[in-house]
Amino acid sequence: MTRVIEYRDALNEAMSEEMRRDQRVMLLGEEVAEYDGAYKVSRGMLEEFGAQRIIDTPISESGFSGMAIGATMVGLRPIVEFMSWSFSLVAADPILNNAPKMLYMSGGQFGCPIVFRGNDGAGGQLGSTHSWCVEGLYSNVPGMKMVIPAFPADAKGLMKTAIRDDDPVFFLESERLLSFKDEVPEEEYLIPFGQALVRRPGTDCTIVSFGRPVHFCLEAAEELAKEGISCEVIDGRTIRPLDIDTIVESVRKTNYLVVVDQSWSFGSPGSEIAAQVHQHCFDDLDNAVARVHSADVPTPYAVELEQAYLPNAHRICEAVRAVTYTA
Amino acid sequence: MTRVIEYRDALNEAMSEEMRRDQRVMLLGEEVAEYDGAYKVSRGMLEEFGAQRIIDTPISESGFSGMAIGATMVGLRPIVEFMSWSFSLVAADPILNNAPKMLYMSGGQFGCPIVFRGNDGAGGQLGSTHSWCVEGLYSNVPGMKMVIPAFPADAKGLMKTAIRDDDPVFFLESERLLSFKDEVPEEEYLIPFGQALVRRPGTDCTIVSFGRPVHFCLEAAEELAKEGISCEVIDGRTIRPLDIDTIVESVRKTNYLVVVDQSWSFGSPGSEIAAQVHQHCFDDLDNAVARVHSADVPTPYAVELEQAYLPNAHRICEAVRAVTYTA
Amino acid sequence: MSAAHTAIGTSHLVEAESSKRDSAARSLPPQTLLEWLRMMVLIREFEVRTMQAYQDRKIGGFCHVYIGQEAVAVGCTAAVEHEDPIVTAYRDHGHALARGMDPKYCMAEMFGRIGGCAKGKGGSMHMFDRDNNLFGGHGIVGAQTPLGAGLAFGTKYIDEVINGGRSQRVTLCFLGDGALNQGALHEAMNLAGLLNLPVIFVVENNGYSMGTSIHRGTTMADEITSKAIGYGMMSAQIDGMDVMNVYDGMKEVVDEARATSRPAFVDIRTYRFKGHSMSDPRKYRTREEEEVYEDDGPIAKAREYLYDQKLLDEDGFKAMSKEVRGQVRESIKWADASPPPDVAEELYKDVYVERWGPYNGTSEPEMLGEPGGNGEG
Amino acid sequence: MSAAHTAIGTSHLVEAESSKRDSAARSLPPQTLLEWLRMMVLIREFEVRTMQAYQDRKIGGFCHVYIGQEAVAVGCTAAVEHEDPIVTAYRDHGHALARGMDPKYCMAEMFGRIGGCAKGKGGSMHMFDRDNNLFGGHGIVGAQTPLGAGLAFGTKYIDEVINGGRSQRVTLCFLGDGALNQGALHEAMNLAGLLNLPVIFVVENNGYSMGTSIHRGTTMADEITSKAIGYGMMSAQIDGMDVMNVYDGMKEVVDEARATSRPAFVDIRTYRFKGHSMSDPRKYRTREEEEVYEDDGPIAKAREYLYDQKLLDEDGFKAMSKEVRGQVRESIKWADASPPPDVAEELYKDVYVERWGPYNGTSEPEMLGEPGGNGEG
Ligand SMILES: Cc1ncc(C[n+]2csc(CCOP(=O)(O)OP(=O)(O)O)c2C)c(N)n1
Ligand SMILES: Cc1ncc(C[n+]2csc(CCOP(=O)(O)OP(=O)(O)O)c2C)c(N)n1
Ligand SMILES: [Mg+2]
Ligand SMILES: [Mg+2]
Repeated sequence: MTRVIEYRDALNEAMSEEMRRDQRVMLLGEEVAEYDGAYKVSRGMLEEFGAQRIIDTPISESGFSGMAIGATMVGLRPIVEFMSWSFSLVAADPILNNAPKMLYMSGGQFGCPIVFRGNDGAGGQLGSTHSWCVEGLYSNVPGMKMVIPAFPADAKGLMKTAIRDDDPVFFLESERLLSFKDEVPEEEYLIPFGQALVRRPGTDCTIVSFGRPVHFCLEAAEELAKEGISCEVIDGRTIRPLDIDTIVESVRKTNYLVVVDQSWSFGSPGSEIAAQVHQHCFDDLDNAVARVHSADVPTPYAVELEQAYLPNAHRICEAVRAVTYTA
Repeated sequence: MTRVIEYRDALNEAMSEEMRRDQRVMLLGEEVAEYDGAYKVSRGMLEEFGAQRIIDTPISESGFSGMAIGATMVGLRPIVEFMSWSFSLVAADPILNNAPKMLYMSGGQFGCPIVFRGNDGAGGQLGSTHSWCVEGLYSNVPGMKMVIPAFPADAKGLMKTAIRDDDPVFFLESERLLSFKDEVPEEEYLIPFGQALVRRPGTDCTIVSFGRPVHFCLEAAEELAKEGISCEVIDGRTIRPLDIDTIVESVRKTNYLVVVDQSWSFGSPGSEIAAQVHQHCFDDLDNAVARVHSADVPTPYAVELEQAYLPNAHRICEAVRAVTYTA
Repeated sequence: MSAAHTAIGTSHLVEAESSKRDSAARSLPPQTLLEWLRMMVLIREFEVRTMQAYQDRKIGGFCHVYIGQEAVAVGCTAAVEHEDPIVTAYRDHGHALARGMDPKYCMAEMFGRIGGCAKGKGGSMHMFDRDNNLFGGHGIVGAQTPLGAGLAFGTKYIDEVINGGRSQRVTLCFLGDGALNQGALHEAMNLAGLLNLPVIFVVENNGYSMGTSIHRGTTMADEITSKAIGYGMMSAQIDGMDVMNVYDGMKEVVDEARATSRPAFVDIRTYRFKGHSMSDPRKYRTREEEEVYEDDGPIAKAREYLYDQKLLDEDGFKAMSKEVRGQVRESIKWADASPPPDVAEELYKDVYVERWGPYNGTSEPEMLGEPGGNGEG
Repeated sequence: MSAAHTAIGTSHLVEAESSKRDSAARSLPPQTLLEWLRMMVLIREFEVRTMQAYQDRKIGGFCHVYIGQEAVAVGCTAAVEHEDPIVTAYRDHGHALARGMDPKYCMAEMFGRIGGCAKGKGGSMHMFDRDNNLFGGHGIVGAQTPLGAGLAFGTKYIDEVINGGRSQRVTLCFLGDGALNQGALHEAMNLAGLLNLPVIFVVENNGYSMGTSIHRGTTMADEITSKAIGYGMMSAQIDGMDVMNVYDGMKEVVDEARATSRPAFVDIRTYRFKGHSMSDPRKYRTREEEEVYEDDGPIAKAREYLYDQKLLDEDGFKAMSKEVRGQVRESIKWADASPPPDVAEELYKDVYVERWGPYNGTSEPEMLGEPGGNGEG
């Protein structure tokens, strides 16, 4: 049975189900309890699980991230909400230097089953400091897994997997998708990490993306279909592990690839996919991989600048036309 | 006139010359004054410039980085030493969210002429938390420049440019190179950013690298020359701006490229160069770009593991042979 | 639920009483007090219109208004010189106006227009004004506190090392009570104490960080000046609902900081009358609590004093209000008329001081005259 | 240059005097005191051999020995139960041994051998021992302090929420005096205060962070317990050169923290006799200062007491020392014999709990029994 619910409620459902199943799971972060979450993702959870398991924290990202990591070492499985991943920079040390390395440094003694989650990427005109795509920054680091769901059903299934996963998971949501409604199964289900999904089959060009821009890709594919260009749109769903196989398989068929990645271009998931696909599909590609990113500048506030800054359907269409020599 | 001096002394000379020239320049960081720097890079500078310009700080990277950024806003031009870039993660917010964005956020009112410098990359068996290659992490961010010299003469000339530059510069040194001796001109000179250098000309395969691994590349080229493979070794010198032109020009000639980058592979400068070169040299490449990185695991302590983890001449040779189909 | 500050009923009143006896503010020319009132009215009116503009979708992003806290920015700004640097958090419109920014630049910034103080690139949270020594508007909680230490470091260095004199300027670094719990503040306070930096950490203690009352987020909530003890820093607590009181309290601290070149920590008790940002239903506090504060708001208080002293009458206040309304209306008109930044021109500009190209890496010393020279240019 | 702690001559002695009157340590079985001495001798001998091994290049990387501070780890560890978690910084060999790690695992770790406590992957700075509830060795200054709060959070949560009882365990979180200036500590202290976490922040105040004396790096250096005031946290200052004194002081604090489930902050005055790490010429302090401390070292002090009380004589001490030397020699032999980690086997292992593949994302509850269950497995 599915029903249509919001992305935020899919997240809520996943967390609540897992918290019912496993007492070791708890949620902490700024405003997650009494305020129901700054974006209402944890609505009602304080009521159901009480103040010992849904915990409001002060504005101390480094402190409470580190605290949650410490708690994993005696057996808990915390979910840490960053109101925005943009605020995780003050916690870069615990989340990058502690969580993903604890298992290795301790020679396998201490894993770190923790989920860090929150809004990633540009919201609406949030300006330079509040619009980070941390996948561009953090995906370089081994030892953690990175999830970036574009649809409510994935948000639920991937969140449940993240909570049960024994490794640290960076779960990247999007403020702009929280109110997005779509079908979500009522029952319990887990979506494995490292499995991309073909959202729209096509024959002429592959487009791969993650998170919110997947929707722009689908828009673009719709638009391009009218011009007779059939695009295969792949939703990567997880960045670490990266399901390069699904992408490669598609490129072997279409011979063209456009990567759409909302982070800055330099040393990003987008560059990684381009590099890997060239490696795997050297003889299959009929043109170099094209990439659509945010502009390589700090995020501007003014709406006109921000629109030009972000990836969008228009820019994706242009990239597809150019890469397939149909421009 | 040149003479042979250590990399650390080349840095010292550059900073000292600039401090003599411009009173707005000062140096701060842990142990930089009375201790002469944890790695003796600032030896003698306290004596020459006094305690108001060579400033020992507490272990407060976030605090003193932010403080130095604030000081730029009234006109100073600080040099901030991180004893190791590995310790800059606790300062990620000021160095990534403030310094590189101040000019943009303020609509051009406040630039941020600051140099952050220190040891980057693995030292000798420093383990998981002390061996960061922050170029893998930070090079994603626009608004700053990133410099990574491999030779003492470059260390001097690029440091002087960095100090005079009006933008924030991340200057990545290597603990393993500090005692490396080489010819360094005595006189003043500036080396422009964004100009890679062909360190060894060759015809069969291009190898590009940055910082310490450039030396491994030269070793490998020497080795490969004996096998009749002539490698062109390019020292990138700056990562932002990236001199892609020099790399492309070389690849157009050799038709093969190996990128050697000591950071982790995923979303790294290495992936970026691979992606860009495929873009620019789609018809010139006779094989996909090959990449040599540190292993995608936290840095191990044991010497055997660390050796296998890091890029080295042996692994570079293998990559060149494989990419040129001579393996 | 009780009022945000349990101590407000007592210690605040005591403060206010005592300050009545020997108030520096009272001995200022009446014109100055009238200007303060006018500035508070301006900020209030500006923010009311900001809220409307936000509802009308002329303003986007996060937007935090200053209503209720007017006396803090106005009193603090009055207590320092124009050359003294100011830096603050994202709730920054009040500081910008009090510091002398023309409301039209502030409004145009929020409208995302080229006429904004940052050409529309910064937005509501990032008001910068070089001419008025306002060093931003910073969005990451606590991030401005090391910057504040750095501004003080910089002015002191210029005065002492470059100009060879003694330290002359004092920096005001504003922060919310929520920022008390960011490590950056503590590092900044220790640095300021060690290096004798003339910076005043001014906590605009409105009792809440978003929906979290200070008691739920901060230890020693009733006595946050205790946080200064560990840094050997002087501190004060000031009633922030009375602009004259703010001025008096701050003047003392500023004078001391300037004379000694030492930092200070000030707990200014205030209240935000509206939500945290535009989308806050304020379920975390009672309407009664809000009324306690609003009835005794900073504007009413200053006005009553001026009435009492016969320095202003109702007609005068009406005229003042009308004039202010006109000014704010004009600023909106001006902002409306200002074009959006041109994408081709502005998107890639201001990323680097010089655009990349074959880059020769020389910077012309511009702010302090010739390098090595002595004068601040 | 004066001794590192200006106050040591006075307040430390006072402490020590008073503790002589009603010392918990004195009422312990003689065997316990002898074990403490033996452990201190073991740590000392272990570290002396560590330094040699470093000179011989058997140990690489950064290596920080504990010589001079032995009474701190031994006294503190004795004051808690084995189930009470301990976490510390990179100067961690003493804690590992005091916590019960066999010296051979500790030595093999530094030798980078598979027999090391972390299979040679961690090194000197990262001693972990799950069986002995030692949660690392952490290299980033201050990073272990939020972890310490988290360990306390975790044990409290397990005891209260999962097991439905009351909080039973107390966490010891050690830090150097240099870590006082990392923001993370302050965030952790505030969190611990707010959430009533039973964690004790134990400052091993040896007066220096690398070459920086505490007076040059930390405000209120003579009275760092003042840093706890702002968090409403109980605090104590303890002479760390006397193991019985450390035990007595810590026992009180630990009992209180356990009973109240509240955090505490302890300033233990100690001294590192050697350099910061292996390559430190110690120019920043005088040999006289070093002698002041060394003459009155923790081992000499404990030994004299036991001599005085006729619980030990010179022969006994010689025998003890000899036995310890043998044990350390054995540990070196063992470490030498342990093979290096196999590259093919170990380089890519322990990055993820399960290696990637088509990953099904289920984790078997292993530490606390069935999920949702009540028992700690
Ligand atoms: C590091 C960081 N974490 C979280 C946020 C989100 N945030 C913005 S304002 C705010 C509350 C701040 O409260 P306070 O400091 O008291 O200032 P006030 O809003 O009361 O003026 C929070 C949590 C942020 N901007 N930065
Ligand atoms: C964040 C960070 N900055 C710098 C360092 C380098 N460093 C290692 S130990 C140390 C001194 C620490 O002194 P203290 O905390 O007093 O401990 P002690 O060595 O005296 O035991 C420094 C600066 C580090 N490891 N982490
Ligand atoms: Mg507040
Ligand atoms: Mg110390």
